[in-house]
Amino acid sequence: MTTVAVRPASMAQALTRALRDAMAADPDVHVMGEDVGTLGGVFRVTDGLAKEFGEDRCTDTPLAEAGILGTAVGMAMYGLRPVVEMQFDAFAYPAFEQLVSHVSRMRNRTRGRMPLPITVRVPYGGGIGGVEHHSDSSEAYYMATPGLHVVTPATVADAYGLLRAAIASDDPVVFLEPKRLYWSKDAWNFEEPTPVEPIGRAVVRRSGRSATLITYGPSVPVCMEAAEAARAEGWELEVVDLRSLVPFDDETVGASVRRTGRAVVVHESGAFGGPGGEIAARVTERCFHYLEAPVLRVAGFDVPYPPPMLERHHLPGVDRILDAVARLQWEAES
Amino acid sequence: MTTVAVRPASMAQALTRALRDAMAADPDVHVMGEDVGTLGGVFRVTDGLAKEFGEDRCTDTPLAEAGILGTAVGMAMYGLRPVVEMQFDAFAYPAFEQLVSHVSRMRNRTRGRMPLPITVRVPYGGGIGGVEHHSDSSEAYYMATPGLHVVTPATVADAYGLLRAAIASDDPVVFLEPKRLYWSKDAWNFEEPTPVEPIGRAVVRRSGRSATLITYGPSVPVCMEAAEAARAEGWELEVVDLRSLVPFDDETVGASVRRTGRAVVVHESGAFGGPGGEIAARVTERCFHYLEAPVLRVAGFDVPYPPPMLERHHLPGVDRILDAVARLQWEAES
Amino acid sequence: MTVMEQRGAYRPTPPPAWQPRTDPAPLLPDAEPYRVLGTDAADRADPELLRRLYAELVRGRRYNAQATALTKQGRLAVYPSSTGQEACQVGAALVLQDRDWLFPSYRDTLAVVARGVDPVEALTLLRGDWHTGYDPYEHRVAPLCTPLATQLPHAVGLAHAARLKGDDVVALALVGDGGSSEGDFHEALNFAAVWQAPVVFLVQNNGFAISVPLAKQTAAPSLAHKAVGYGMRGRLVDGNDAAAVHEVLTDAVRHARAGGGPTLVEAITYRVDAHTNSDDATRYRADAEVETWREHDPILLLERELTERDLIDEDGIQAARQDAETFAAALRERMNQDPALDPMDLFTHVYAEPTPQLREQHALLRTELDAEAESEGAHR
Amino acid sequence: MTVMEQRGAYRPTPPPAWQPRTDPAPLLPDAEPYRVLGTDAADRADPELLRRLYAELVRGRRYNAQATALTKQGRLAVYPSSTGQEACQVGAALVLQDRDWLFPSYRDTLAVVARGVDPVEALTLLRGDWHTGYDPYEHRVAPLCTPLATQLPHAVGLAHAARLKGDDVVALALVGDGGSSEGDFHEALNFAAVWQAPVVFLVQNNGFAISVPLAKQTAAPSLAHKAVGYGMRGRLVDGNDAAAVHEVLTDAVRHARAGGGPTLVEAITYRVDAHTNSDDATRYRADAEVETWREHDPILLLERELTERDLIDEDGIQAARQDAETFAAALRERMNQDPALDPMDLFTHVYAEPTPQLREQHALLRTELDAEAESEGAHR
Ligand SMILES: Cc1ncc(C[n+]2csc(CCOP(=O)(O)OP(=O)(O)O)c2C)c(N)n1
Ligand SMILES: Cc1ncc(C[n+]2csc(CCOP(=O)(O)OP(=O)(O)O)c2C)c(N)n1
Ligand SMILES: [Mg+2]
Ligand SMILES: [Mg+2]
Repeated sequence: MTTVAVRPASMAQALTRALRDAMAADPDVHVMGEDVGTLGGVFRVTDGLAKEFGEDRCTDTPLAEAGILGTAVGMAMYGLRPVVEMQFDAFAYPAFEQLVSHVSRMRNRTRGRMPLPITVRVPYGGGIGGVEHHSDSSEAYYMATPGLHVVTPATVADAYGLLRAAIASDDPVVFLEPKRLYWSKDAWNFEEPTPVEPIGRAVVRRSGRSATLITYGPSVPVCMEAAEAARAEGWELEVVDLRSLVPFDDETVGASVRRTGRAVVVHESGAFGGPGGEIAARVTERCFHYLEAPVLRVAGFDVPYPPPMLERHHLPGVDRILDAVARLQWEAES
Repeated sequence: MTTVAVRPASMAQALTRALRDAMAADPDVHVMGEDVGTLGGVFRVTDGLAKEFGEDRCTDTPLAEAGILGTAVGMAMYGLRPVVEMQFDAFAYPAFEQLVSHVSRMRNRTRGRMPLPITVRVPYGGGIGGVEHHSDSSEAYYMATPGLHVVTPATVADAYGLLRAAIASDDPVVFLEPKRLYWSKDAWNFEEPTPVEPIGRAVVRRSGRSATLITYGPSVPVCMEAAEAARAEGWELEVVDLRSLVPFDDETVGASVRRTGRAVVVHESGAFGGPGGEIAARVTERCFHYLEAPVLRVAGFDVPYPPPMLERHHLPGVDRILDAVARLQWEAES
Repeated sequence: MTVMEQRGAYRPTPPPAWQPRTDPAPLLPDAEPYRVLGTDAADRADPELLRRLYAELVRGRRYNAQATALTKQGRLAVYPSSTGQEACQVGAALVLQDRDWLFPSYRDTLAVVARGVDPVEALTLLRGDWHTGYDPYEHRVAPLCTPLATQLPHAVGLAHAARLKGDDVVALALVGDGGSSEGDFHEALNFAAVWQAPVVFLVQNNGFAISVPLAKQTAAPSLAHKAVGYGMRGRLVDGNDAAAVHEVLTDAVRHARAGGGPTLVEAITYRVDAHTNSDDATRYRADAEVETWREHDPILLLERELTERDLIDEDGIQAARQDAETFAAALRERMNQDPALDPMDLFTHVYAEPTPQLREQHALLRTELDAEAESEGAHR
Repeated sequence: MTVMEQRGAYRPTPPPAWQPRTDPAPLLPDAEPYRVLGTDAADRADPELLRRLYAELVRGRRYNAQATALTKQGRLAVYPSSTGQEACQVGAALVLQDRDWLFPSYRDTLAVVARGVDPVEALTLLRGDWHTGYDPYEHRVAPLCTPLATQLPHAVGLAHAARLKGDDVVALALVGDGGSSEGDFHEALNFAAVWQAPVVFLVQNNGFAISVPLAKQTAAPSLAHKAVGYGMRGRLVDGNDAAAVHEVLTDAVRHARAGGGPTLVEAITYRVDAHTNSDDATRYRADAEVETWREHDPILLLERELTERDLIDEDGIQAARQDAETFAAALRERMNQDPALDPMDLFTHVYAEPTPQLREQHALLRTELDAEAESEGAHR
């Protein structure tokens, strides 16, 4: 029987593989959270790990998120590299104090003596028909917290590469997993998975000279679709996938916007106080004289995440993106 | 003996008076928190209330912030109007889940049937030599949470008017009290205190035509000082005090920036993912063709709040503001 | 008497004449879960009550089955069944007066329905419709609460507020064994005891939090033993014995109403179904375990008691079943079409008054929907 | 045995043959706080230990006085004194081995110093200097923890990690009576018991959380009674009896090290001073209450025992006092000038590698400082 190394893999599978490879490579890597053991997690991302590495390395904890992250802090103090799973975005909130007051600050507090190499995996965002509290985009909270890295993959390869990098990082990383991409598949080499990606580099997913769509995570495929649709309108849209919200890759984003002169930031999170404000502001600070139009934002509405039956009206879709592109003051062009 | 109605009052005194007047006017107003009773709060803002209204109306709770806000939710469900004190900014984090998952959403969740008229008072910001966890600027977290109003006074009169408005609001209000302004005094009429201010209106604190400083809370006096100092450089700076971060007064801010053509946002909170990004982005969206330069931000650094001995280097001061004003591309002028 | 009251009595002279503390014994649960059915206590039970409970259990079981069936037909997005836990669900609803309040978790729609809420309204959330389909003030039922244990401080606050207002109201809050590990559980119980709030906490210990068995959740002799650490009474009850659940909860509610403060009741029961219809329980437990519990089924236990005592006959049993079928048929019928939601309602209830920012977004969506309608019209 | 283990034994046949649970009695604290001084137990005490404890208490008291004095001289920004609680502070430090870990709260600098950390380093935070002045790994002392009770899960995690690595390490965590109300207290104790982590929780019940007396904090018979709800041992000790504290903690540490799991120890003590130097305790308590506790002072109790048993003479007492004076003088001397902090260090330790964004801000501050220096130079 021959093994076909390159075959379709889902993002969930790539994440599982990343955890497994990290655990195999380093005995200090421990996975912990609610239902991560026997069940393999509600999204099955930790499937098989407890069996392969034992329950002490992949542990079903009591149901208490502050306790999970708080004990992970103690484990990291002793030299382990905990990988914590928060079951859903909104269920990470009970751990907020531990995250903000300890995880993000311990290195600084101890003048570099006590780094906390903790990875906090948070399945986030909507589009899966989840009931309330199961579809929040909480990245704005993490971005506003100095001391954290905030990373989110949009492709199967990045899911692997970035998760390996997060676990390898000596600093805490909030690793945001776009729920609705868990089952999206790409061709992927199982024999030699993607190398570990350095955290902090954005990537141009599609080139174009009319305008730049700046996006990340679950909105990347939507932007790719929008860029495709835009060709019919005569626009060649460039799509930048940020991959890392902290640190932010000003270089890649700035270079793109300087080339195109126009930009739209796209994300699911609410617009007000969301990531787009930061992104638009810093792009404008750096590229003001290149801009033909203000950087616009296409985002979720500033409302509590809506029920499944209405989420399609809330989530930024191709039409809303194209409408925004159309508002980029093309008159000035002629 | 004659009473001099107008005399110097501190912001703390105006807040106390607002609580007292609100409690006297409405028996459903209840004050609760750590040390708010016998001690009168660590900042003495609740001083005398337990004595005047009894411990059932001004209650020392057990030491548990999620419990405080969570029980306040239940009290509001039953028709009370709880005013919760969080002792310091960072000590509100344990209540984050209750705030985000319940306080901000209950009205929406129940289709308007169960509003939660809760005021969460949070002493915030630095400049008082507080040790770690006692000087956080946490407004970015609240701004990114739909369903909350976020309000912060910068003057004694506003402290009274806005707190009365917050308590009168049928929606939850996060009321951010700038710690270092607690003891700042203005002449104030104790007999007839300022009327209740509607939430959501910014105010121009100083007029000028060169550029606009957009600011709020503890940074307002700093901006006023900077505006004064700027005259020596030939700049007439306009100072807009936002007072309410949510809702945001686009009208007042936009009108000012369209007049001046230049703007700097000033706040203590870290820049990255902070309020300034949102403000700069929305001002740019609305005033792009009026802008001679990108909207700049002067903010705290993106670091955990520094120790007392270094805070002056962190906090935006007059010089840093004037440096930013100087970068507003005045060459274009000539 | 509490530590603090005794502190005065703690004479700090060497050796301090420490006054013996109040005996914690009355706060501790019995060594065995309290039972009525099949014991002498059943003699004292009111036959009318037993028959009422029986009818409710049968209907509740049928409701669970129907709701699960609705997920298969795509009429419900998800359903966390309480099959096997009907005695707890029904008991919680029945012991309350009209003016009292029920605080359900996401699994407790049966309790909500048993309290009188229209099942279609109770299931609104689980259809993918707006979160709360009922008016909480109509039947005094708080919204179904998804973030675990966060409803417990709400119940305490409400009960406390009612007492402050001089109202004779008790709040009963439901939580799972898993939920008892959350910090909010601790804070709520502590506030309740300090305030002597008229609230009853019912932990449905069904052995699992999704896949996590109780042994990984707690090492306590029982969850009811937590009560003593707050200075409240802890009670342990067979959660599949409807008469016992009813009696213990009735007592706890009476105690609370009389100003005696809160009680923590742990009901030992079992989650016969998977966590929700979309969970696969075979991944974490053996069928055999489920089977042993089928013999300790709440309906079976009560039916046996009623039959042995000649309090019900075959006709009575059939009548209960028939009533349940009628109930289920009506539910099926009424759930037969998807609700029509207005997208513009996204903005209606975020605030009492929409902010200017939301009005802008409202206008944007209006334009989008109009354009959509137009292009649909054009394509027709 | 835990609930879960018994669940198998719970025969769900009617009536279920519920197996009697493990007796919770061994987990419950005694009715009275354990005492050694002035009781027969003192006969068994090691005289050397008692003398050592005495010297440490005397030095600890002097340390508290010196640190408070330093606030008046502006050398410390704030100091939360542990005067009156020295027996707890010293006991916690002395029962640990070198390889063990101490998790202090913000009030526990004396315990940190007694463990061997340089007092100037221990007080770094309270000077307004960087938060942690010592290397946590040097003496295995976690940073002083300000957000209440948040250090408890850290201690559990560390103890658990050590056990996973096969290391024979115990963690001892300090918390206040007020801190016991926080959710993190609950979650930490629960994790500890479920994991059987080698950790000891010492609650210093000093009667107050700032102004809030214990009666408003809890209605429990004692805080130690909380232990049974987690399935761990609860112990109650006279926190002003240094020998008793030492014995109870030694036993708890031994128990943990032997794999017996965690213990919750409640030490009854009193906060003789105000909350911190800047608090005004007269606003919330009467002097008379403080006075009754002065007679139950930890130094007094131990000195009396030592004297009555002829284990110390006047010279010995003077020697202890002299040692304390020398210690205080050295501290005063070394704290006699403000530390010089480099503002550029704001950016040094936020991440292992500064982000590009921080490098920009670094450059901005550099420019500002240069300009400042220049204009200062110009003005000179
Ligand atoms: C704060 C929080 N964390 C995690 C979840 C996800 N979750 C939903 S149900 C559940 C298990 C609940 O177990 P238990 O409390 O025993 O109730 P049961 O499902 O058995 O009725 C989990 C972990 C949640 N809803 N809230
Ligand atoms: C989470 C949190 N909330 C509030 C505070 C503010 N605060 C500092 S000390 C204190 C009282 C602590 O009382 P206790 O735990 O009994 O310790 P003690 O001061 O008596 O040693 C409070 C409320 C804090 N540090 N952390
Ligand atoms: Mg359960
Ligand atoms: Mg205390």
